[in-house]
Amino acid sequence: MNSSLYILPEILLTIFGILVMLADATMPRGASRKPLGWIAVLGALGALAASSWQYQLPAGTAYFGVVRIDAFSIFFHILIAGIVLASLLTTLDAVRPETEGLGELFALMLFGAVGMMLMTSAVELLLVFIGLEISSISTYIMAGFRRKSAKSPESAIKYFLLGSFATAFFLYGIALVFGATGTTRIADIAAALAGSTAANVPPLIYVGLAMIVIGLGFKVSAAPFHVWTPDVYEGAPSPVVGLMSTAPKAAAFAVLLRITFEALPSLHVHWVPVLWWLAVISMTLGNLGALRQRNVKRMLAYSSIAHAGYLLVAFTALSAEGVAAASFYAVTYAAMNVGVFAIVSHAGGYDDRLTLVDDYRGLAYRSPLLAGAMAFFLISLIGIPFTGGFFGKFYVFTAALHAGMIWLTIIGLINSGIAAFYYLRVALALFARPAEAAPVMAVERPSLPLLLSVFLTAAATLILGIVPGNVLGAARAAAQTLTVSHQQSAPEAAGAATDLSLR
Amino acid sequence: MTTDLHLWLIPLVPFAGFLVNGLLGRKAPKPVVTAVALIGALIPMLQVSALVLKFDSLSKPYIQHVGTWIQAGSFHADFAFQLDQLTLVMLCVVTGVGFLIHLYSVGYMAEEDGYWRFFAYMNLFLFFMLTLVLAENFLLMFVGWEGVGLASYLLIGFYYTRDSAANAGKKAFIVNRIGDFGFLLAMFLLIAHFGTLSFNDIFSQIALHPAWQGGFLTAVALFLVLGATGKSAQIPLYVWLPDAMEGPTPVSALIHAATMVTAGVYMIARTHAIFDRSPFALGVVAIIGVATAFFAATIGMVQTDIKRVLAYSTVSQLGYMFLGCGVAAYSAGIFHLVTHAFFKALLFLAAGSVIHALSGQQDMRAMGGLRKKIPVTFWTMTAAVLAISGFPPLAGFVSKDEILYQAFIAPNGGKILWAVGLLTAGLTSFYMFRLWYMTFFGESRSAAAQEGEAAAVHARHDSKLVLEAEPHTHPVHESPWVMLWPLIILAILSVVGGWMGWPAGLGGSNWFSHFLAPAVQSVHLPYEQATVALNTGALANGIVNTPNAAPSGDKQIELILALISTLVALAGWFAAHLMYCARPELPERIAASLHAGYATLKNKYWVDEIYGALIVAPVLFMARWILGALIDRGVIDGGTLAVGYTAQGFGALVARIQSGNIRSYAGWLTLFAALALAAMYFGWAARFIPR
Amino acid sequence: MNLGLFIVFGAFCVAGALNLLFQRHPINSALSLIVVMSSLAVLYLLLGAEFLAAAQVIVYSGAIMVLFTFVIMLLNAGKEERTHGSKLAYIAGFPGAAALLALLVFVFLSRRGSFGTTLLGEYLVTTGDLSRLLFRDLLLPFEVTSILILIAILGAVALARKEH
Amino acid sequence: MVPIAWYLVLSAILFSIGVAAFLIKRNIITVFMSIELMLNAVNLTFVAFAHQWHQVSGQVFVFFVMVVAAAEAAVGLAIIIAVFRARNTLNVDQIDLMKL
Amino acid sequence: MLNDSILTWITFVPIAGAIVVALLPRRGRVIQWFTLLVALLTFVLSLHLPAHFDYARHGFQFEENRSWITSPAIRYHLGIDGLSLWLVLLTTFLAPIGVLVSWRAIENRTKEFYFLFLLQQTAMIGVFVSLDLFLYYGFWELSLVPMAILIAMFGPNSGRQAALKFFIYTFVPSALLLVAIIWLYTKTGTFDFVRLQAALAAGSPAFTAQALGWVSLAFLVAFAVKVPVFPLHGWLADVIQEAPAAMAMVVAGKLGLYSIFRFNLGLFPAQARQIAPLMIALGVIGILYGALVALAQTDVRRLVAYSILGNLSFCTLGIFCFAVAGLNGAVFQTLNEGLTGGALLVLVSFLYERYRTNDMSLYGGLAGKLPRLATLFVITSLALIGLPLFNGFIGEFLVLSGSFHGHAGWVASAAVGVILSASYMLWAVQRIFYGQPSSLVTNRPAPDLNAREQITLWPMAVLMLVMGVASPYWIKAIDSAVSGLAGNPSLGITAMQTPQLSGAPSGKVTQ
Repeated sequence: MNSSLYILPEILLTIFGILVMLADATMPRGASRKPLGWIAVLGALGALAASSWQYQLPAGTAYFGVVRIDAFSIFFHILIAGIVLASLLTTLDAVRPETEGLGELFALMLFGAVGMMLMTSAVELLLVFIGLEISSISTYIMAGFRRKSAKSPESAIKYFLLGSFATAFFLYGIALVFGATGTTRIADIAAALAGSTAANVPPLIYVGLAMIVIGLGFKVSAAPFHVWTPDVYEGAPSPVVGLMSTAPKAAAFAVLLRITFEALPSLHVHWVPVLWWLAVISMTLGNLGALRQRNVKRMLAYSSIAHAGYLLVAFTALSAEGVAAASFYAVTYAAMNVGVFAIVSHAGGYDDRLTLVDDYRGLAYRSPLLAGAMAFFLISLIGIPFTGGFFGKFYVFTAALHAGMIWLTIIGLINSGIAAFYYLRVALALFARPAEAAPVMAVERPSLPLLLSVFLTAAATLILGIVPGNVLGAARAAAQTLTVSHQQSAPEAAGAATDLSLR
Repeated sequence: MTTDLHLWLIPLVPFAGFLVNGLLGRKAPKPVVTAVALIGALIPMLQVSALVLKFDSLSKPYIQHVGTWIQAGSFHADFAFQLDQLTLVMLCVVTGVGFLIHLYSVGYMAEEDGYWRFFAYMNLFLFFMLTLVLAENFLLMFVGWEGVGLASYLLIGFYYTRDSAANAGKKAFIVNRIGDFGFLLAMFLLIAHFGTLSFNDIFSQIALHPAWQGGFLTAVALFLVLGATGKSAQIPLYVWLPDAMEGPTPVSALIHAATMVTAGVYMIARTHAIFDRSPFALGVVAIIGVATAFFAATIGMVQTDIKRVLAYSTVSQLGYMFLGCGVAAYSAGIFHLVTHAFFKALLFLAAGSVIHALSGQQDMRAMGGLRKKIPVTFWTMTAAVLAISGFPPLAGFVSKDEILYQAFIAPNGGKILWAVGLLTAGLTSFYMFRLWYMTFFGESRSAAAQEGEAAAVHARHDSKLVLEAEPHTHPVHESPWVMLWPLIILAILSVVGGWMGWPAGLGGSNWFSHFLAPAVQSVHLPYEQATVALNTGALANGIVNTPNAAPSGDKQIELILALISTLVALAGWFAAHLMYCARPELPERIAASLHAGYATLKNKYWVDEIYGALIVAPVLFMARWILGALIDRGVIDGGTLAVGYTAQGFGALVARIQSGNIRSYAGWLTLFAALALAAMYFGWAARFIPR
Repeated sequence: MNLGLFIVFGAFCVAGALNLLFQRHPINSALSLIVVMSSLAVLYLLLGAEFLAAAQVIVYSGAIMVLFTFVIMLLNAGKEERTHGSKLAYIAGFPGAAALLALLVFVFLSRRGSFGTTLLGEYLVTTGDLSRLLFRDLLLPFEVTSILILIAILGAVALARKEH
Repeated sequence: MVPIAWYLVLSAILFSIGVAAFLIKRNIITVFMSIELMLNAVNLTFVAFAHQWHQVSGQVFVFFVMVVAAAEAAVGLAIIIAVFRARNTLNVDQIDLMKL
Repeated sequence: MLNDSILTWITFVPIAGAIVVALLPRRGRVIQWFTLLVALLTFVLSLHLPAHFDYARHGFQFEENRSWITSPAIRYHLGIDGLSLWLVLLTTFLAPIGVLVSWRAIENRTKEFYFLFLLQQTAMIGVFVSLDLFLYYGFWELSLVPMAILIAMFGPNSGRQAALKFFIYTFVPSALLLVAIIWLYTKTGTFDFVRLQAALAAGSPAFTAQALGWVSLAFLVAFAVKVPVFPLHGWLADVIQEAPAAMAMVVAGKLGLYSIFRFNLGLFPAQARQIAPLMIALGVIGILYGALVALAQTDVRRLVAYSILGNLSFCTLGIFCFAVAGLNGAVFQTLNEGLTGGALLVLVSFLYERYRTNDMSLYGGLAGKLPRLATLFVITSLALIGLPLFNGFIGEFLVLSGSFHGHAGWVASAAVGVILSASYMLWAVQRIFYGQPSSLVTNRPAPDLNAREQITLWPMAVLMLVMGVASPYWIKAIDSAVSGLAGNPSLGITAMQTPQLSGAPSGKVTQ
């Protein structure tokens, strides 16, 4: 009984997912699937509430030490539930209500969320793996959901093949870590390495960690493991992209945080530089790649690579502040990216027909509200102050600078300067006069779910930018749980943080 | 000194006139505009008259602080006015001549569309000119200095629809700005050394330090000279003045003859304390003056536009004033300034009357025989011509002779200066009588105009009115009395004006010089020593002279010099008579035989063209092509673009990774997986991190 | 015996894998993969994982590979055309794969002493041991796999369904 | 007396062949098979380590991997069918509508 | 007590207005009137500042200091001193004028325009009043956004490109500024200007000369782009050309110059001194370059842009010569530029509204057609070229005279700009207003300035004159800030040279 409370949000999501499936089966073909969406929304809300409620629970593990509920996992639970909620709303607006299989899509989103949540709270790599697979497989399916177009299945197959390829690496990594330590539990791994110094660390662990980083790097689309991202995002249905560019990534980052900070902090001398390079390459490749994109979705795909890079910067700080910054960044990125994809979904029409930058010309003249919101999200993505995007970046780089990562900070912020170019191109296109020859983007009146979704994400983005105090506090608490346990397991590593050769 | 003179009111009244006419004049009826303008000129004149009456009772200089203008750190500049002899003389000239010309303009400009505008500008000019002469510090003087330039700009460009007028106005302003640049630098130097710009503070500092000779004072003086050459149309910045004749004739009379252009002379006299310490600068002033005088006179000999002749004559006469100042005979310079104001204003006004009579004709070749038709104009003009040519006992004779005499007795090349000045006097006489003959004698060459064949164009030929209407002409006629009275008054002044400075050498007392002496005499008189010290040097060491106190033994010299110059003036007259009255075919023959020389003079030594080629064209070329095109468009815009394209190029490279092929992606992933593995295992990554 | 079996079935594995690589018809590749999987089952036996060996044969060789073959047949996949869509696969991929192999082999062999050796029957995992772990300690993951399977079914249905 | 390292090497070899097969094979189904090969290689590692550490959890892991592989296979093959329907080809080199 | 919250009011009334604007109906001129009201209200509120300003005090006044985010330690700290006082006033003064000038120029998308306009207002005021670097940076960056969007929205030809250029130009260096700000925070644990100033003055092992050099450079470059300082002005002409007049008026100058003043001089005096020779050179080059390139322009807006570059370079020169009068002059000149450059842009915009072109070669002879506009144009031109009794003269004179000592050569070169500025400005006046009416002018009848336009311009014109005559009223506040700075020994500010009564003058005595 007590244990099941530790997975209460997951249970709720599963129940609602099954409800959606059952209800779907009872509905006649061609009927509007909207009620299913609202059921799913209820489920997401329930999960959100349940996750928030979990703060009441004493931090600890359940199910024989397989899941751990602490400030860290709850933080990500809430985030994932929120993303799913907003994405569901977006989907309700952007997909034709009578679309076949819409009910399955809603159910998949809920089930996928279960996997992601489990990833964040799992302290057993097996459960991490299963959660990862749940989240991955559900997103593979979602990517291929719009079967009428040629792009969507291609997107799905690319995602699927490359994703499985990366999963194999991740799994190999777990196997090697298991080989090195004889366990797949985070705490036990940390304990196994606790006594070891650089000299007697089993070398397998490095290879294992590298494999894990490769696998998770793929999932978070960190360059150079990002190659799938643009193609998949371009082809996948927009509402789904909003979800899969944020929630699974957040979960994967949470896993990476757990593994690096909780399981393997003692190896920081090896993994910090690797992540340093991943961060730099991600930021640079992502932003440069986005520069020439004419398709907004593809551009946002490159941008998500860059944002993964910014988030990785926080890792290199190797401090509680860094973890808090990474967590916070995940929230801000989610808020603005889900928001922007909500509008992309709506503006693109049911079939994502209009996704070129030029299609967005003059959106402000047809739908000022949407254009304004989109501009706001883009501005946040650029990192203009008083938006979440800025504060996230600011916090990340503050953490990095605290750790003495001056070059990383400079590279990162110059990158954010480059990034301004392509975001702004879209933002300004919104306000430019529409080209006369261009097909006019017939924007439907935004529906209630879209308004809700945009409102939620925009409000979140704004709040994160202006009064981030609460979220910051939660992020810091989350970071505390990771690093405190890390200090318990590897006290000398924490002490070593000051004499890193990187300084 | 207890009395409050309200000096600040003197400039402020015309300013009020400017405001009223400028803001409301467009809609106001013409008599109201006239009244406002005339009151704006009259009240200052009355105030000055009152000052004249009170003057002896004042302790001098009388200084009045009205308020702080600029206060920054320890530096401050005030709205402060001062009154001394020099100021008083200038005030009289400015308000007196100014009022007369205002009066004249009422008739002259009666037909004009921009009547209100004209008078607003005229009042504005008076405001700035009075500020200039009343200022107690350099900065306030600079206000007037720039302000009169502004008024000049506006009035030259009065017929703004005419490109030549607009160009002339612009040219005047810009050339003046070059001079102002010098003035500014002089002020910067003064601030750097004295921390103040107050005349009295600076001059008393200088007085306290007899050891200060040359050095930075020379620099200050030379920069001031640069300013003065701009405002007073001296070499090398005289080029704007002839073009300034595009303005209405009263403007030429007031601004470009009587008052504004003399501001440079006034400024040198005002700052003589600085010049006195810099023989070199004085030398420069003298040389510039005499060179300009000669140079402009030669050009004046061959001009055919009546106003241009007068313009070059003005430049030439200003050269005399510079010469006077340059030999430290400041009072002589100022004296010539005063007399010149009378007769040159008269010349211009009379010329205006002629032009008026001929419905706008300015070309002397189309004049002639006007003696009978416009007698008042003729006789007043005759007085002026005689005065400027230097016939005793007219005003011009007295003042010019004073300068020539002072030059003659100056050491170190003073004789050369005198000789050139004398030659110039002859030339002056020649071209003035040439003008006289061509305008008033001989056959009337303007017959065509009278027959209405449109050869002559009305003075306002380009003004807006005429644009729509046919150019209208009317018979030659005398001007209305409102124009003639100022002529008559000025003619009288031209005749008798010189008597107040009748030289001692000719039996006078040189009252003017003595009156002015307190204002322009050096506080310390290091002249003797300086002269001795400087005698060793050549021209570079300057030509200095004790200003006012001519050695009594030189009375004979003065007399002889006066005779010589009178003879020279007569010679000039004779030559003019010969060429333009007796044998009218002679000028063409001479021109033909001296072809090159004639062309040079006719084209004003091509100075405008040379400036155009050496300064204007290169500056424009640099602005347009080197800076505008090459640097701004090329390097700066191009650099921005290049950075942009480079980034985009990298972007294209990054996108090249995205071939769309799954196997390629897998290949990419594999390669980097291997690299990441190796990096992690061997800890390579750390090595490539910049720190 | 142990060594012999390892060498024989190890060789089978590698040969099967290589055959998968070199065969151009998907069916042949699928059959090669079955060889690999079955040989692996034997190796599992050698490593004392009896239950896994059985599961390997049943789940992998049986279920999964049957599915593969089924799809190959369904889609009537013919011989591969050796198209040249990707240079990067050769330029980057093969060196990468080789490096990966070299590195892994290097690590494994350089530390081979620390891994110990196997003796046939030295370590046997009974189904009981397995189920104790599976149904107690790893109860939650086990339950969660049901969601995974649910998703798989959902997805397969959603994706493979005919359009209307 | 087989050193565990040999098992590990064998699994590494299989894994690499799987990677290579992924790179070489043109037919999507075969590419997918190469992934299965890689997973099998990892499984061997797990089992080998389970033997080394005498830890059952390694074997359990393999069990889960099999389940996951089965689920993946179902989904993957469904996706392949969807792709085939949309594009009428199974050649990965021709699945490149989206690029750059 | 209003003194304790006035800055918050002034800063946030516009943004509150913006929110209301977003909700107003697009009917008639409701939005314009409302925005005008908000702008006037802000202006009236801001008048409180000079009225209650304590001129005798150095340091900040009207301070508000509350915790905003505890960790990182970010505070909501507002305050002004003599430096920012008039800049705030200038901003609030130009706001109603910006509304009036846009009255007819912006006919469609008014809601968007005025929303962003008010947002921009808050951002700019925020920059001047923020004393917490984080807060400051927020407003600083925020000010880019409405500007860029409005340029893109209303740029007549290539607004989007201009907006992008502007944004990227300013944003990239600002990113480095952020690095520097965060670096300072990591070393001191505070973003608070006052505490940072104290910490930097006190020194610490972390503040090596090299580190501080780079940090101050990051500050400087970010600001210099925004000013802009030659050669970082690449965006200026394009932006001025494309931006709506109300935006072009405020795009250059004050934000960047204020920041240089506040931060480079306030936080890094020694470093500012080090880089001064370069900046002086750039300032002088900028003066001459701006004037010369302006001379070559045929587009009147571009001409104004380069003239702004030239005029702003005076400020750069004045700041980096470190003399009290020069610093005073630099601040004063910043105000001038905002006022005069703004008025010029308003005039050009009125011209554009009538004739739909900025090409001077198409104009001609307008003086007769539009005498009132011509008059105001000439007045503004005269103020711009620094005619005495206008504000421009005071600024230029103080800068040049104050800087003269020790930099005679540079100042003399800069003074050449006085000649050039007259050249291009008068030439522009001539090309537009003088001569025969061009075919464009004759074929397109256009009314002279109407009442609204006159209300827009006359206050500016009068203020130009008043500031030129009664400058001490403004300078006394500026001077208090400058002398506060002068108290900082490492800045080594020279007071105006005092008379050398005892010794010989520095010039050599002949003989």
